[in-house]
Amino acid sequence: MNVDKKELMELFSNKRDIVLMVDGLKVWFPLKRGLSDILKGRPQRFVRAVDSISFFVREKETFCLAGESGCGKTTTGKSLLRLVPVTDGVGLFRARKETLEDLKKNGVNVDGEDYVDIFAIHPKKMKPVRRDIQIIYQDPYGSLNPRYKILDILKEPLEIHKFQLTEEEKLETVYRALETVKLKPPEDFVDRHPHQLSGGQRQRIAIAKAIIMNPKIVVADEPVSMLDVSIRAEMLELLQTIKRERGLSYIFITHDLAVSRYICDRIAIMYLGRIVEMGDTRRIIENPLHPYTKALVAAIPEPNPSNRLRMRDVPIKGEIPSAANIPPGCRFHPRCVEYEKNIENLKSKCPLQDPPYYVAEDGRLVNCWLFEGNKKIEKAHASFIM
Amino acid sequence: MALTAVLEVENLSTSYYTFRGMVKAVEKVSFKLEKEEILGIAGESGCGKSTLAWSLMGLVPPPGRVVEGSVKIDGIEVLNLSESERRKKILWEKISMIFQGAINAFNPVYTVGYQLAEPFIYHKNYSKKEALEKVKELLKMVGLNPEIEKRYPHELSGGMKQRAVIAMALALEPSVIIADEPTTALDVVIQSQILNLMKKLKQDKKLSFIFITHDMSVIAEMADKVAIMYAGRIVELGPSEIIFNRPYHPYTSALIRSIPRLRGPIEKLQYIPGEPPNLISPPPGCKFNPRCQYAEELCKKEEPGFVEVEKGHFVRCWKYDSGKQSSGGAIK
Amino acid sequence: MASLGRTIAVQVVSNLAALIIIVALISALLVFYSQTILQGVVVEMVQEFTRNLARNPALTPEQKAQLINLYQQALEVRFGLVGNPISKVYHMMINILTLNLGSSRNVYMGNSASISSQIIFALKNTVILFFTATLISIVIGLALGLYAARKPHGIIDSLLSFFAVLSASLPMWWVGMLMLLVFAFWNHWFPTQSMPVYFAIQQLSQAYHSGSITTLSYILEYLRTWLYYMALPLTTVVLVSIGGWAYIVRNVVIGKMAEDFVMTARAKGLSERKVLFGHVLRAASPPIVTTAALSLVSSLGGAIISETVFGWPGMGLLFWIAITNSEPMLIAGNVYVTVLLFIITIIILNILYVFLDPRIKTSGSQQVF
Amino acid sequence: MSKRRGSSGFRRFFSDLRRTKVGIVGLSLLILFLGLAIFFPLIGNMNDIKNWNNLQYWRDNPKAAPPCWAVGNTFKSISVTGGENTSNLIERNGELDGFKYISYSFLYNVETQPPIDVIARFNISYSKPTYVYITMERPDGKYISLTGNPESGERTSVLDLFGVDPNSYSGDIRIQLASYLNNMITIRNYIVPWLQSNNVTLQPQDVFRLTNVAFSTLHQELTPNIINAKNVTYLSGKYNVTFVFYSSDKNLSVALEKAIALGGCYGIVGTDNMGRDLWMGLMYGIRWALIIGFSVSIMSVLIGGIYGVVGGYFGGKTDEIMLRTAQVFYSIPVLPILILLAVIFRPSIWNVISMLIIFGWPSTALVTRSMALQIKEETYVEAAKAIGSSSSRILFRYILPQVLPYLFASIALSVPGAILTEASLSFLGLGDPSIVTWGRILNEAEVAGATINGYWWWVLPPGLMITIVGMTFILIGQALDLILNPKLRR
Repeated sequence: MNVDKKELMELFSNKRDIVLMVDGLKVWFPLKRGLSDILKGRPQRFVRAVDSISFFVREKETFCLAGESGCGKTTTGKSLLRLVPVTDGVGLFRARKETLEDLKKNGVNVDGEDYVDIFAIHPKKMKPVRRDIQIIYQDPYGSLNPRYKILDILKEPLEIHKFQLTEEEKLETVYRALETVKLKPPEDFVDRHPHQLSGGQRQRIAIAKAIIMNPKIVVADEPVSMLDVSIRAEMLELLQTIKRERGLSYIFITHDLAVSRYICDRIAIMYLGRIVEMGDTRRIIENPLHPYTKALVAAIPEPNPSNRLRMRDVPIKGEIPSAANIPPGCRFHPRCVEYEKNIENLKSKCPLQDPPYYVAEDGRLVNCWLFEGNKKIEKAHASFIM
Repeated sequence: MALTAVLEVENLSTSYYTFRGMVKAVEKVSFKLEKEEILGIAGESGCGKSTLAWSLMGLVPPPGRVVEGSVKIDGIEVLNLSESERRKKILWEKISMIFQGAINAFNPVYTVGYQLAEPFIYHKNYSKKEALEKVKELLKMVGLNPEIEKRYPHELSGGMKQRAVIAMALALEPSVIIADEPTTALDVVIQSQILNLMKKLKQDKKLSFIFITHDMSVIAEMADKVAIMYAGRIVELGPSEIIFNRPYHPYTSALIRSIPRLRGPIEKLQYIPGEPPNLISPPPGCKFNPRCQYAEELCKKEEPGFVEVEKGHFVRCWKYDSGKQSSGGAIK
Repeated sequence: MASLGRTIAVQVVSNLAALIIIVALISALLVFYSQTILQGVVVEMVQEFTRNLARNPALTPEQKAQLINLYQQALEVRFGLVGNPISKVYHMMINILTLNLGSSRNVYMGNSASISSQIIFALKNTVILFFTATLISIVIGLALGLYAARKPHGIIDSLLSFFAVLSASLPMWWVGMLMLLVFAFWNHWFPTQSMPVYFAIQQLSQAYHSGSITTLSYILEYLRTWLYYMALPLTTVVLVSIGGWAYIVRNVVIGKMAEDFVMTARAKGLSERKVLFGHVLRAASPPIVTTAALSLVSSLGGAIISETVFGWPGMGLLFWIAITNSEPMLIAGNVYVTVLLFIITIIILNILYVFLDPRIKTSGSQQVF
Repeated sequence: MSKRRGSSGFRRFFSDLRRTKVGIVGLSLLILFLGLAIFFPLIGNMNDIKNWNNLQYWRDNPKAAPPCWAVGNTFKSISVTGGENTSNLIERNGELDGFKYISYSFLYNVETQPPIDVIARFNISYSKPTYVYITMERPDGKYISLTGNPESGERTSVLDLFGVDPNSYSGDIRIQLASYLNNMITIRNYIVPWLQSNNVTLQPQDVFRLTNVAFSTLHQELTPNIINAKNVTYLSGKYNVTFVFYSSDKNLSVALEKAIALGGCYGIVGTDNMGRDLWMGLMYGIRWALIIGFSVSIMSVLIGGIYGVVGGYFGGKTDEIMLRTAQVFYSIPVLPILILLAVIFRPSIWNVISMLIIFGWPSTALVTRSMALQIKEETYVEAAKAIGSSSSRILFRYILPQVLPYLFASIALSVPGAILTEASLSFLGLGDPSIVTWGRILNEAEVAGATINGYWWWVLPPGLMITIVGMTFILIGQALDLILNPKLRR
């Protein structure tokens, strides 16, 4: 256990309101090497989908991961459930007591008395933890098994985790879950197949399935982006009521900053596998500091017809590079308008060194050399908890 | 100045004859498109906006068929032309289409250059060399490096493919260009660049667009006039200022108020209860009545007329159809 | 591009490995075969040898016994029955792979006993018959399939699907028997056996060389003879393979018709013909070419039974003759050549596939396998 | 609850199948064939099949005779058994100058064509020398004695005719008149004198020509040069062939087992050159065709299916190895190797079936592998992993149910191939000789040169049955393909 981890665990154990703290998470996918690469002895190249990020989630909090496609937000969400191989990183998670007991039973050394490092658990032994972390997918049509009836979809988690319930109790739990997601009367839906439901109804089933084992954290991967605008608001409201009633936390993944402004407490803007700005959602969107966030906010169209008469000025250049060859130094510098403006005093930093995390006035974190004067966070450490 | 209409659509209806029953995808749609104007057509999934686009070109994919109505482009009635006449004189010369970048609008086995050159070769019978020159110009015009004409579609990024599709649509400088969800599959930064490009091209080349999308913010970004579609019908049509600031139709106002905003106060988002309409057995009367908070007996029985409540602003709702009921003014 | 080279290399290696494994299988089978069957043949020949030896009074019994013994050993060596099985399999594999097949006991086809020349002779005939028949059925099938695909579920389409279903379950050799019955027996238009085509050709060339007929009539006569002997087998093969082939083309084309770029092409004002032949057919060409090449090459194996029924001197008949006359090396050579051609075609196809479908050139993932 | 899910799946499945036109045709044909296969003992008779190889059993049938419906004016077989009171049989017995005699007169009516043979089987027992006298009475009243006529003092012993011990014997005896008459001695002794007595001019070489037409000549109109007359006209009317057995043994007993006037045609589909009733062979062939077809296709599809799904799902090394082995199998020319194996091991039908399975599974494995690769990428599979389901649960509850409908279709589609290949092997004479299959019937037809002799009824039906059964399964397979989601199969 390296030094950092011990420090982290002390910090985590006395911050009782934090349910999950991730530090230095890396997810690198090895690239298939051509014959000639092996012969020339070139080093193994990686797609650095998630390139060392750290964040924490409090209880009952909706933490948002935002960014354009390919920025690594979904991979981050999925790595918590070990659906993708984690290359490096610590993930301290305050699981339920029964989960920790089950983990001890099948030979997992539980780090703290009420938490465990989920990235240290062998994927095969992850099963108990899966009760406490659930996921909702973006595509209502692809996330439910087409061959199952709704009853079987909702009963499956109970069967897999061998809840000691009689058939009636299971049916009762399924009915209660359906009522929570406002699919009333439950009897109408239980015997139907997914293809007999509308997009909105299917997404409610997905939510019901996620909360049926009342988890502590739900990773919501773009839950509303494939729904029509008119029913999207209803779904967001449903997610918020469930959070209040069940006291769970959301990791809300989206590319639509307007949605995150409406529903998320804290937000992390991601670019090419790295968090560039993290802090209070409203303050960041209303007054973005990092050049990329500025460009992102400027680019989003507003439902106000006067925009049609003028060009939308978006302070960014070129196109997003592939995650297989990430630019040196600050990964955003080739597209950064601020770097271009004062290239003189930045040319020794931006293209050469990766910027550290600075703390801005309102406590948010910015990963950009422009804020060199501010307080710096030494290690990519989660100790910067505000 | 009297704007000449490049496109007049009167009472257009298109239905799909599936083995499960007749689906009325587009029902009695009428609108005009002026020169150098962008008409935004917005509506949720299944409201018939794509079918409308294909019906304008007379190319409804089977089992669909245009049932009635007239489509005039530059005064020429398109629908009753013979197949070959429409192909030679109208398609791509008078009216062309910008496809959604995500779907493979390009044939994967041909180079991008060849597919852009096809309109010149078939319509203007240019030689391959002449067509290639024109293609290079087109690519420069949309901000692409002319060299990519040698490349294959799968080698282009989403943004580049979208620009190439725009270039293809502008090849013969048609009077009307239909853009069907052009930026839906793109990231927000690339989307803004593509929208800026379309605005610039509209001014430079004096183009008239029909811009189809489900995203109301993008409509606000582009459209001079907006038509809101629901269950195959235009429920409200008017200048975008009116539609966005004082919508008359209950569906339009609910739609506007369900869009989360990036700036300004965070109000509680309104949503529309119920499920989208089933087009095979639609409810009688106004199709929105099951989900409308102002629905009355009349709405459940008869379909309201398409009434011009003020200059260039039409609404299909009993609250404004003076024939039967008299309370005017926008819904707050 | 690098990964493309790697994929093709992997394919070539795996196909060659498949070839070697098959040759090993054949050799093992044939060695076992010679142990059991050929042993019997040797015993017969030795008995026959002893019988006509007994009639010759001049030899003493010891000399006779010695001669018989020598004769038996010579035979065993000749049939490769000597030595332990493993090394025999190994030697046979080497001989097959290097195509030094030696010669067969007597001449079955062509004019020399060397197995390679007989195989070449048979291959020539199979190519003449099956290659042309398959080509014809591909061309007709392509036209039929395309025509049916234009109007899915139309009359032509359902007729074609029915005919495809019918011909997919028709035993080719049975159709051959029917053809012989109708055209050879009842109205004698065609010969019942095609083997004598070579004698007719020989007489023809003698007549030509002796100057008794002009070159033009020689050529006409030459073609007429070939057609006369080949008509029945040719029509049988074409009849049986048209349906299946048209069905494959129809399915691939209908699949491509549903793609989005077809609507784009139509929107651009291209005529239905240009859309079909220009865009759809070109996009459908990779799978069609692959299936065409594979069926062409597998036809090189000749249809063993159909050729036997018609007596057409092709690879199939040669294989059957080799089986009935217990000629292990002839069997091995025949099967080996068929498999070799099949695998070479697969390798060529993998390379060809790259040029047909540009997406492979960059991603290098697609495999004909 | 979950049990019902399985069965409702199947019920929905077959209701879909009925909906498609193709499915209805295929399904009804399948039911017909299954019925014929299972209830064969009712419609055919089993001992025909048991004695298929025992040629004695068939000796009373006409050889290589076409079916009666197809041949217009041929003689229709008539047969009588002893004791049957029919106008075609007259039994007499009694004593005449010291000899006990028992006679059977067999009458048959001829319209345009005479019978090709008259066969009679008796059960006789005696302990003293016994003699036989055969005469034929023609409609024009003429008598021909075909053996020694006792009135003129010649006696033909049962030994000469039946080759049995003349002094005492008890058992069956059988005679075929045509083969008895068509030899030189009988012709010289009885036919030639009779012809000459009816002033028919006979040159020496005519006698030779008589050797294979003697029996039918007896039925011809008597004109001087009937031997080499161009068109033969037969005397129509009632013919009476009488068999008289006389012996000094008082308790001589002769019982007529059967007398047959053999027609030129037989049954529904005719007979082969051994006289076997092809209709029985065809009907029984259905049973073996279905057994072979089903066992090969079900086994090879299941093995291939599971192998492909497991390879596709787990990927990595297992998938790689699986792909290579499937490739090797796929590039083996199946027929030559099968023939080689059949020649070496002379297999029973069950070995042939297992060989077909060994060569059958790779094609299914390749398709199910690509399907598994596709399904594996679906979101709901990842969602299943997310809630902690094990690989086996994902395989059997998520992937297999999706692949299952395709497996049904490919079972149906691979049946014809299996039937065809087995038929081809038996056609080459390498099939299992102990069973009756269509391939074997066709093999015997080819060996007997049926095509060159024009025995269409022997060649056409078996091939037609292979085709129709094959077509049935392909129709069902196509129907299944129609109702499955085709996108998964690409």
